[in-house]
Amino acid sequence: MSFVEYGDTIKDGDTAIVFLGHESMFPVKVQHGTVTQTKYGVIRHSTDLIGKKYGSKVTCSKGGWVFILHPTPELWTMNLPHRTQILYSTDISLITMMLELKPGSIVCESGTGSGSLSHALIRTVAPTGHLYTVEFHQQRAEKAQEEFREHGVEHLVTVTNQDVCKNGFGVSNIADAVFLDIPSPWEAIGHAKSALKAEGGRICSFSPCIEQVQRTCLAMEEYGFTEINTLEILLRVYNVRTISLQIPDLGKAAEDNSSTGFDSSKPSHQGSPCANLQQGTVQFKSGVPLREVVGHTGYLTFATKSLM
Amino acid sequence: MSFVEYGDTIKDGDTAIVFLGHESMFPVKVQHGTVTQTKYGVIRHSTDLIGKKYGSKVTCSKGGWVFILHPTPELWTMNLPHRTQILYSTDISLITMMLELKPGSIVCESGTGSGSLSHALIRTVAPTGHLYTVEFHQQRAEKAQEEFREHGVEHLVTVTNQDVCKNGFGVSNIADAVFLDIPSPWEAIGHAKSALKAEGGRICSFSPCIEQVQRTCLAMEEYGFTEINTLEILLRVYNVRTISLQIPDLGKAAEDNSSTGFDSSKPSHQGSPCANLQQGTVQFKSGVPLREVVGHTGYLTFATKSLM
Amino acid sequence: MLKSLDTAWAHPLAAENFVDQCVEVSVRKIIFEKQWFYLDNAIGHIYGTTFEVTSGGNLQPKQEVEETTTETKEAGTDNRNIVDDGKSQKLTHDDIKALKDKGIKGQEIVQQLIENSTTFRDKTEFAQDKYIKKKKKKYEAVITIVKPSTRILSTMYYAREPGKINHLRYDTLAQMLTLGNIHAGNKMIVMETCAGLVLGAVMERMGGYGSIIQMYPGGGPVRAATSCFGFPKPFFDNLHEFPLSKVESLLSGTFTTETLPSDPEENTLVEEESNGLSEEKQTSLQETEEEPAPEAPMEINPAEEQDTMDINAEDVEFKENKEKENKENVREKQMKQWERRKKLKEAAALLSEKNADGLIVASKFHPTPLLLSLLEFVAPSRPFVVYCQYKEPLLECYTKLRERGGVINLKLSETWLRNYQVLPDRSHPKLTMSGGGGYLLSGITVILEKGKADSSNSEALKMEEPSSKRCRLQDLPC
Amino acid sequence: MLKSLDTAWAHPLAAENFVDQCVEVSVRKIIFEKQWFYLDNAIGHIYGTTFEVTSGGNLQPKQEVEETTTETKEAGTDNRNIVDDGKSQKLTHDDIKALKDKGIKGQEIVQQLIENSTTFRDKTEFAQDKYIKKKKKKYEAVITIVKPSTRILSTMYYAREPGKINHLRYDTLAQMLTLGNIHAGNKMIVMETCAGLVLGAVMERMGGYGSIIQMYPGGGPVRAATSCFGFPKPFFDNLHEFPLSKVESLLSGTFTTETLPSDPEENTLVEEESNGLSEEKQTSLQETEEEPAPEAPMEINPAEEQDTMDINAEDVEFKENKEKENKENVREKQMKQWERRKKLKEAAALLSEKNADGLIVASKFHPTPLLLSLLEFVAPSRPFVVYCQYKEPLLECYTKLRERGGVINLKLSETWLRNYQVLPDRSHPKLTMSGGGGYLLSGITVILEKGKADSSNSEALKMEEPSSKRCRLQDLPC
Repeated sequence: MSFVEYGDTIKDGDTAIVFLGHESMFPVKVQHGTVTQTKYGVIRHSTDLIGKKYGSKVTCSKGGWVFILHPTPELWTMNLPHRTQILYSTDISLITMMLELKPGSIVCESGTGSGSLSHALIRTVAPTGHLYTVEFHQQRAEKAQEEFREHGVEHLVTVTNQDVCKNGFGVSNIADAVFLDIPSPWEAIGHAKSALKAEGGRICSFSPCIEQVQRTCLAMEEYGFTEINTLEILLRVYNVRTISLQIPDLGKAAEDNSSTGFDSSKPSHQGSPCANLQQGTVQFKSGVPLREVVGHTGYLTFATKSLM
Repeated sequence: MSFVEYGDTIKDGDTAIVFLGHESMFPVKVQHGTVTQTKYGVIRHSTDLIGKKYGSKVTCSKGGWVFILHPTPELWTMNLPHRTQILYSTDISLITMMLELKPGSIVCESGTGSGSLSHALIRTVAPTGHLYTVEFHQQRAEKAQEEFREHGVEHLVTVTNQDVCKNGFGVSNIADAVFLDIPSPWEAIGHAKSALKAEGGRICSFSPCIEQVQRTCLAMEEYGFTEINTLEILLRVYNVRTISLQIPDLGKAAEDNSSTGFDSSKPSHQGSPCANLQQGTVQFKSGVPLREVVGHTGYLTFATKSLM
Repeated sequence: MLKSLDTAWAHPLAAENFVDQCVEVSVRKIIFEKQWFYLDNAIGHIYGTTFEVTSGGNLQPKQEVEETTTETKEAGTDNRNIVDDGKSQKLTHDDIKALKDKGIKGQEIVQQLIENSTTFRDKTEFAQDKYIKKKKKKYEAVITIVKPSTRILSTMYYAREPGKINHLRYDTLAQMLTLGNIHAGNKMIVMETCAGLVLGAVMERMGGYGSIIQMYPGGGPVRAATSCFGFPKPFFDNLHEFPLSKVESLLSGTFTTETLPSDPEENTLVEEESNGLSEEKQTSLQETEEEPAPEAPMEINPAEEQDTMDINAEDVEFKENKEKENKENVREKQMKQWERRKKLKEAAALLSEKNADGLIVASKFHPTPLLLSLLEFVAPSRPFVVYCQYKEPLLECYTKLRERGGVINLKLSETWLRNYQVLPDRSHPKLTMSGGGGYLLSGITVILEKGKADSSNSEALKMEEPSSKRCRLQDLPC
Repeated sequence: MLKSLDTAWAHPLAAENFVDQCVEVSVRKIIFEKQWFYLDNAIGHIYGTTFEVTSGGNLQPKQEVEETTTETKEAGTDNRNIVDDGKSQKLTHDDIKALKDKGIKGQEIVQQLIENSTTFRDKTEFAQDKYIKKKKKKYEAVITIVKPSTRILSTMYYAREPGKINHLRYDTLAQMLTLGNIHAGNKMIVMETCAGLVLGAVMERMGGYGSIIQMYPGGGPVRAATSCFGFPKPFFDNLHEFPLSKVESLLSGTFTTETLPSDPEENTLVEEESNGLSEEKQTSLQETEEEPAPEAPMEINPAEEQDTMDINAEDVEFKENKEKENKENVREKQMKQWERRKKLKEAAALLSEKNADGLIVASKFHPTPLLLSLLEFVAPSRPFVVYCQYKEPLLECYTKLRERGGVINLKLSETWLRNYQVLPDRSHPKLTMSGGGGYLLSGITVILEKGKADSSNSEALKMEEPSSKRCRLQDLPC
């Protein structure tokens, strides 16, 4: 296993995802002799995990069972330890595409944060690209470095502990793309420009507040970036439900009940293809939104380093 | 007819809506002896309109027909002559409710613009309330006054031609609610406050740009308004369509075609309640959005005049 | 001014979304979000007054709020120096409890928490504000008495009891009132199972002018939310009700008042109660879960949603009615029944004129049969609006109405609502938003030509509405 | 650097939404939005160079743009003094035509228009900018040559040819690539009818590492958009194709190469063409209008959408192929058929390993049968993503997949995308937005236990995925 290459079987040292049920999972470091507690009972790594295929159903000590999944950057994003506010896959997807990343791309990122985006970037630029990620918080930089090592992607990333606004990315004229998720991105635009290749490249800045975006756009224009474009993307998840709606009782029109063409007692809606009729109810499938959803993560401002 | 009272039959002097088809209509001033040209032919007011019931189908000279509708503020909004960017019913609805308007309310508005919101406000505060509307553009103020007269609501509205930022609404301690749709709403917050009743009231400011909202919120806070709340509402219209999707031809598994449980040639999806099957296609109804929709009208900032 | 028996609303001063947390206060003792207080001191103050809850549960008008935030404006520029070791707060739970027991005011407790936080000064301004808001909400007991209105009630119901109003979001209700051209002097038909909220909103917009016929399922109309508006008595003079179960017979001309919706009439009240109170249960049964709902990342604590509205005006009235009834003799019962028959006949007569100025539907029932029947009572050239929590039934309703004819300008729509935080240098859409506010189908009635009413083929469908497209194709007016 | 036979993209410098108006330029003479020009002068310049189109249709590298807006910064504060009488522009249509005929550059024409407008100075800054943008778009002939990429191609296709890609919006495509964990070294199954755009996006993300099996309906795979990416030749070495019509036989073990998808093979090419070119028509047939579409208040002019992409690489290739074929003799034909059989066998062998690292579906077909069959070829613990323009088929697909088992973490989703204008004092969301970008159903495969594969009752459904909720109810792990 590594985060950039699929493996078939679970091996000692792997990071695997224990899937307990819908949206309930956690990562586990697979180690000979170790046991992991779950609400369904204990998982013994030596006998229950190592050597099994990813995607297997594993029965825990109390008889309940879980699935063991191969890690992906997306599963990691859903399960990583939060050291900061993190970027989720919806934003990450748009960032990756709009920065035109692909195998071989050189990317600069700041800050590393909890490494949610970093893992996705590394996955996309592997095996021939590289990520330079800068984090001003020492503890976080070290933790990220440790995770990259555990996840088998150490060779694809360089973590630097410094202030990007003061000291930049530590590289110049090398990057195809730069990503900024810092409180004052406008202070780092100059450094971003010099990190990018001479022939140009793409930049993205993520900011929760519109004032940050306004300053950043001004700075980008000042530094000669073109195609400046601010986007916001929001995920809508729908739960698939079978809904039953009651047919109202409008009474009988004495002996005659055809006056409105809709007979409420005998279920016989030919014209209603979606009606699976029980007595007095109509059933249908619907994708219903959650009651409360994420209303904002941040604005994504993209731009192109111009040629001149 | 008036815009605040339904009438049954079309009368001389009425403003009626000629409905030609979906989203295609126009207003007409009913006058004895007048004729109106439509693409379906001529409508003669004396014989085709006057005395007929609202909601009637009227056959035009070339044999085509139209419906004649009673005017409402909402139909007016869809058909009025644009002298400015106008407010549409989606924003108007929220404004009316969040300002807590009802019969008897006294409302101040600026600017009058094309009168789209004005008509809706008058409808809601009638028969005992009043609208004070201020418009700095003389031509527009006069045109609005003329429309109010034609629409039978003259007694419910006072139009003033002045600059609300300099001269205010011309009334004080009288209003239950104030609405602002001007380029610099923050310059009118003081005037809005003095127009509102001593015991308090509600205010709303509509602005397309966030910078206007920022300044307005600061001004509202400065003037002691509370419950400052900025909202944005967007309308999504769905077209009802019958969609046919082809069942892909996955070929026959020799003699045996039950391997996947989904038989593509014989239509027999018991588990698919929405499938009205023709040969090789699945049909269902769907509410499909338009390809391009209105993405932004403006921000609505509401606040309450505080007691102290 | 707040009088002794007014219906008013109290809410903790939870900063931005003010109205989401109101609780009805028409009785004297209130329990709300684990706090209790007496309302006696509030009477005589004008609406909008803010009170602090003292340790004894009494209300005390609040002094001008000192801005805690402005006092402590020493903020870090970022959070690089913050090490999260879970030890940043020096006050223990016991310390805080001791402060509370001593009767220290919430505002002071929050101040002490700030002073005893080792990381507060290093936090960014943004993080400081977040911290203060959180603590304020937890420790400060501040309520404001506000006057009930559609705005207050619909936002409160949507935030706290969405199941009781079929998840009708307040901006969707706002659309209904406008699309329905609700105004003074209208004769409206209202069919709702939203605890009477929609009825109340319509009544507010009509201001006592005109008349309303409320259609109801079961034994009697539900008006729990309607009663919260505090409408003056005359508003109810022209409010009528008519049972859904009599609609078909009224339309076919076989209507009689021989059988009342459900007799003996005691059932009316019992059912009324069960309609109101068991609605939550019915609604939750309505959805069969295909899969446990994924939890939204920032879902509000469900435990906090429960402790609300346990005491309401309806309950009190109901008990009073019941006691009275027990004392009533047979003659009074007959008298009442005669009264009900008379009112039923009046409502039937109003409907039979078939000249209503509009129809508003917002119910848990399938909308199609309701629309097909109730539109018969509406005059031509009048708007109608149907709300449904789901889109699918309205797709069907749309199709059926097109087949029926006599309606134009049909529109299926939804609104998206975004709330914004607007603060200097920290403006952005709110981090959570409503997942959905439901769907509306609206249209305008026109004269339905006889002979075509029964034909439901696509021929008639096309004829019913002139199509500008078709004409363009032929290049000649049809 | 742009070489003679590169595929590159030209677009008029239409300010903000840069990439929406690209047109393919792999041939020399281009007609785009009523302008024509020759590309000869562009060759040798680096990607990103902006050119002006001269009166002769030649390209000329553009000088640093002088900001027209900054020169004329004299603006009214509001528009109170503007009387709209339709006479504000002193230049007549004939005047403008004369300027053009004289070979005056667009930029100068715009400047003259401003100077001859009597109301320009009184307009607000906002209105002035709007005016300049409109005129610039009309009179300035500026194009930039950009390098093709998924970003460029997907935004362009969505803006100009949404029917060809089943209205798959670019941000939705971005989600697919991430949810599918597409990366170098994968073995992917791709089933799309999006002109090859989705295939191209997957190939770009795999960078030539790993292998792809493209499933295709009809006579052959469509790769019109794929060819626009300008991938190096080796990228195609591990790109395989397999006909959908052979899937069931492959799964049941009765697969042979006796009959090729459609022989004689000439049909392959003819069908390929018709698949590509008649797709637009098929899509429009797909929807039956219930009612003429209400026109969006700001709908773009449909006439402007037509003049695009009339010349493309596929066409040229196709003609070349056809000419060659006519010259081929029988032996060559047999040779080719043998070659095709060999390739088909290779693809079949790859699928039969049933160890694909993922499945991407984005087609005009009903997704359920595709998923139920193609998932058989995917290894356990691998992601799959299905796109559909409509929500309803994915609801059904979700249900069927739950019944089938062997999949977890099923998620039905959609993304909303908002574009912003960020300008000093004039920031707001763009005034128009996309109505919808389609829906995605994603999930992860797990080992499907034998014996349960055929049971489709709800018992099995519940057993397939452990439910944390059920366990909480029982208060004991199951």
